[in-house]
Amino acid sequence: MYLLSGVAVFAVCAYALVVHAHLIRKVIAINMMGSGVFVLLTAIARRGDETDPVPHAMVLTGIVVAVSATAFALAVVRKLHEATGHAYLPEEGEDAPPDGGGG
Amino acid sequence: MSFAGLVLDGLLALSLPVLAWRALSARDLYRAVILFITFGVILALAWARLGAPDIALAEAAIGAGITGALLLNTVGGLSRKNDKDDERPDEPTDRVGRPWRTRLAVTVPVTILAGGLAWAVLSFPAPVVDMPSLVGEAVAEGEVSHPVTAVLLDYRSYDTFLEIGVLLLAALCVWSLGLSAVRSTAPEAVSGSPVLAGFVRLLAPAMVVSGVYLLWAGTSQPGGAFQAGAVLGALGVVMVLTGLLVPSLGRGGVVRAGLALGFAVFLLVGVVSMLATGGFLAYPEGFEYGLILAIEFFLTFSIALTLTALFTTVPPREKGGGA
Amino acid sequence: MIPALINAASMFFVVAGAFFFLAGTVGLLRFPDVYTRLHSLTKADNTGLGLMMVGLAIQSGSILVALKMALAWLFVLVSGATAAHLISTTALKSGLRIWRKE
Amino acid sequence: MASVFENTNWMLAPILVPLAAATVAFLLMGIRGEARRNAQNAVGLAAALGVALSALALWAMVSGGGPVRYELGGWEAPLGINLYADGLSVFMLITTAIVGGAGSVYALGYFSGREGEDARRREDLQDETGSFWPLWMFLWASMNGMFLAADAFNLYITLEILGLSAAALITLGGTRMAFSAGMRYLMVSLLGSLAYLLGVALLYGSFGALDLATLGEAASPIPPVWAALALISLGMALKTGLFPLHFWMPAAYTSAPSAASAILAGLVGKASFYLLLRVWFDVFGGSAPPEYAGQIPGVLGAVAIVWGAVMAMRQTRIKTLLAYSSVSQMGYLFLLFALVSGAAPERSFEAWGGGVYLVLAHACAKAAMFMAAGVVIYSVGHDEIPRLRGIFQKLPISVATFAVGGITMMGLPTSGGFTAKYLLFTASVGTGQWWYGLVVLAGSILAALYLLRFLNPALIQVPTAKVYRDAPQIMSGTAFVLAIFSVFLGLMSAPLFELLSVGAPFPSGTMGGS
Repeated sequence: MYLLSGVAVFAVCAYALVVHAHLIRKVIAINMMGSGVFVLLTAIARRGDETDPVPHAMVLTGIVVAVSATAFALAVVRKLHEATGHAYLPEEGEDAPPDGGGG
Repeated sequence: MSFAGLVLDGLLALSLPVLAWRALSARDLYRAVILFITFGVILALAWARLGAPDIALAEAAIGAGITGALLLNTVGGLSRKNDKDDERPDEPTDRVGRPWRTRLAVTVPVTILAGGLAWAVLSFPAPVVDMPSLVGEAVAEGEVSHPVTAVLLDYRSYDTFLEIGVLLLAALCVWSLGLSAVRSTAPEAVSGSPVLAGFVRLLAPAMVVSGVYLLWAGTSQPGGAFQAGAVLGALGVVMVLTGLLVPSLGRGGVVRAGLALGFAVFLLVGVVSMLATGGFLAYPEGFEYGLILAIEFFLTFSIALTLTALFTTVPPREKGGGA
Repeated sequence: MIPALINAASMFFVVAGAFFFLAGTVGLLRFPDVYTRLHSLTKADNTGLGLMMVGLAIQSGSILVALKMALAWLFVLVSGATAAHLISTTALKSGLRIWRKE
Repeated sequence: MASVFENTNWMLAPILVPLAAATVAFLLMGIRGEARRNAQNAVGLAAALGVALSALALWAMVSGGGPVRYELGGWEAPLGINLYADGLSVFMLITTAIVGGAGSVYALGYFSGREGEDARRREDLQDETGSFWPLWMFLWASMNGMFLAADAFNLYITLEILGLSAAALITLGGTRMAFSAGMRYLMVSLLGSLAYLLGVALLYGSFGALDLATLGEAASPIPPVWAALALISLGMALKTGLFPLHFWMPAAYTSAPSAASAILAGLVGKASFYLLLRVWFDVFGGSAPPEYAGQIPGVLGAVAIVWGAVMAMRQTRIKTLLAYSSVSQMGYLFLLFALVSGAAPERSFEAWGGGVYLVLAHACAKAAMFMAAGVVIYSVGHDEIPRLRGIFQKLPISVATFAVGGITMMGLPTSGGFTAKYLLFTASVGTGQWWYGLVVLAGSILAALYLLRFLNPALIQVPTAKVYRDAPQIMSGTAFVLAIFSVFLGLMSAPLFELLSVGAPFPSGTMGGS
């Protein structure tokens, strides 16, 4: 059940990541995509008779990595906003395929 | 019990993707962030249900708490500049509504992705390696009885070592963008409120106590350096928000050293153990428990400090980026 | 006899708590402005939480657990009060009108 | 002496030395001015030396006794994390040691010159130059950590360190374009790592292990393994910049400070490519990818070769020209996936070895060319080709670096590019896929055309470009030496292929020493 939930979160956020232009939404989407993977890992840890601590350790590590990346991403968003007055990336015509992040 | 449990699990599992969708399609950025935080809290519940209290603690403090605060702070920072023109913070409305062809071009691959993944996770074979019993045997012989802590700081300590490197790197990355005075974007009513200040004065000692408890208990039950660091880091963020803590997070050597301390101690223990036993991070016999606790102590300190620093260090607003 | 009594008492408190939660939630959804919603959220829900905790504390049969729960409840009370104060102050300062019956 | 090199603790040196240097350089950021720069420079150079030394030690160890495994913390896999070094790992370490070493020396001149330039920007530049060394050291450690990792989750952490530090190096450029390019790269990189992590989760769900060797033994063609391979490939193709996922590349390489551009274009994309090689051939070599799967990266690579080259021809700035040239050259690397899945196993080592050799050759040549472009920007203030007519008169060494590096891009004899492309060509003919051979040839001709777009105006007699200040000699010198090195790489292939054959996924046959 949680296996599928994790997959669904990942897919929903992958869609949103591509469709939304605003960088804060992209940052939120990436964060929740990560959470989807973490849910999947925790659900995997639960399969046997005993709970497997290794995925738990992986998820803890992943959460710390995610907050680090988020902090930097948000700092760049502010820097970009300060320099350009908006918080989304310029579309570069053919250089930005619409499904650039389809997975 | 089991039926009620099943219903609860089903609701939680269902609400996660729904909340994710709601958060990402919310019209307003503030609403999106609030829904993101809600998502984090529900996630913490799901983890508690999945028998992962360590992760639930970390998620509540870091995933929902500090990440949420970072997001709110940024949204606040962006909207404050624009409040002359628009109430909503800088939303490129013209680009949110994409043409249906683009949406379709994204929907099709994502649907294939979701279908393929669902098929994949439903056809997991029986694992070849019985990891739980491998860990169980090692834990039975070792001095640290909580398996997650044993994995993090012993069997897979190299991962944790690099991960602390990531935290240090994040602080470095944010600082490389240039610095400004510490400033909270919280509304006046929050930063100047005597009621809140009183509350935080009440809260602070309790959080410090629970942080230290989490650290100390981590070797035998859920908890450990990450949870303790997260709780203390969250306290730091709250104290900065209320103006009780105004760290001079400039280029001060002390703060800098504090950020690097956890990583440096970890590195040092690794190298010393390499010289003593011939293996990197192979703790000498009998020193296992002591070394792990020592590493955890310094990690807690650096994690808490880094999380606070990530929150308080804001790129300068006045001068241009040098474009 | 006594276990049955304990069960009944704890059941009573939990159900009563649930009733307050329900009332609080209905209030949150139905009341017309921020101030009244805060009122239902903080007062009713905190009462509900307290009642539930009493019910569970009886069930747990351990003084230590009961004390921890009491402590948790106190923290929720204090933080709820602080948050309500902050939200209402901010709302007032930003010019949100107080709802009056027309 | 030999006994010193037999100590397997050498395996940690390429990771720990830059990490320690990063920590020290981070602490040194607290000092201001000249003292800080000198101290950081010393730390950076010492680390470069340490990495080079340990790469040599590992070369000796691996070619003497075969692949080496190291149990971190004394815990056996699959419970613990292992490091693993074979010929390919050491080859990649040597690549970072050469290009990274040159990049470090170049950075000495680049930043010392820039700090003196403009009093107004001094404060900003202090942050920029102060952050460069620790960021670059983290980046270096993460690449070396990847080349030595034998654990799927450990690879994820190194990928994240790589992505964060590379993105921060791009934003060091400090311009509007640098922020958006850095942001785009950060997003791409996070998405790529998440796809990879999801793949790892699927593998863990299937087999209960993270150790690559254990996974390789257990792997069988079942749905989760296919999904994992697809996700990992997608994530890494995104980070390597395979067509059509290269959209982040031109802006990223163009807007970073030139010292960082050289490192990014020379090395960073290759790290994710390395991971792809490992996963395809070492982990799933026996089981998962069906024959035709290799055609997907192969065809995309072939399209990238042509499309990148055509785009390069349309650029008017040196750095964007070089960036699109990278899109084209990275395409060559992906050809090997199509060529080794062919039915002729004796060709597989040729194709694989050719692709891997191009990693080194391209890293040296492209880094040298970005360094030369950095000298031009430093001296002239811009890199717009139409306004650089006759620049050879003023900056002969840098234009020569360009021409010499171009020899590798075109794949002319004695260059490393020649060896690599020759092997790819013979492999495509040998496996009966002659159309790939045609693309290899076409790519070389197109490379000549886009390089002439800059060299032609640069070499005319009447100079119009004005040089307003001289770049430090060390910058142009380093670039030139590196370019020359890439031209003679073709002559040094024997020992390197012997190294590559250690623990290679394919029998080397007669290639081992040819």
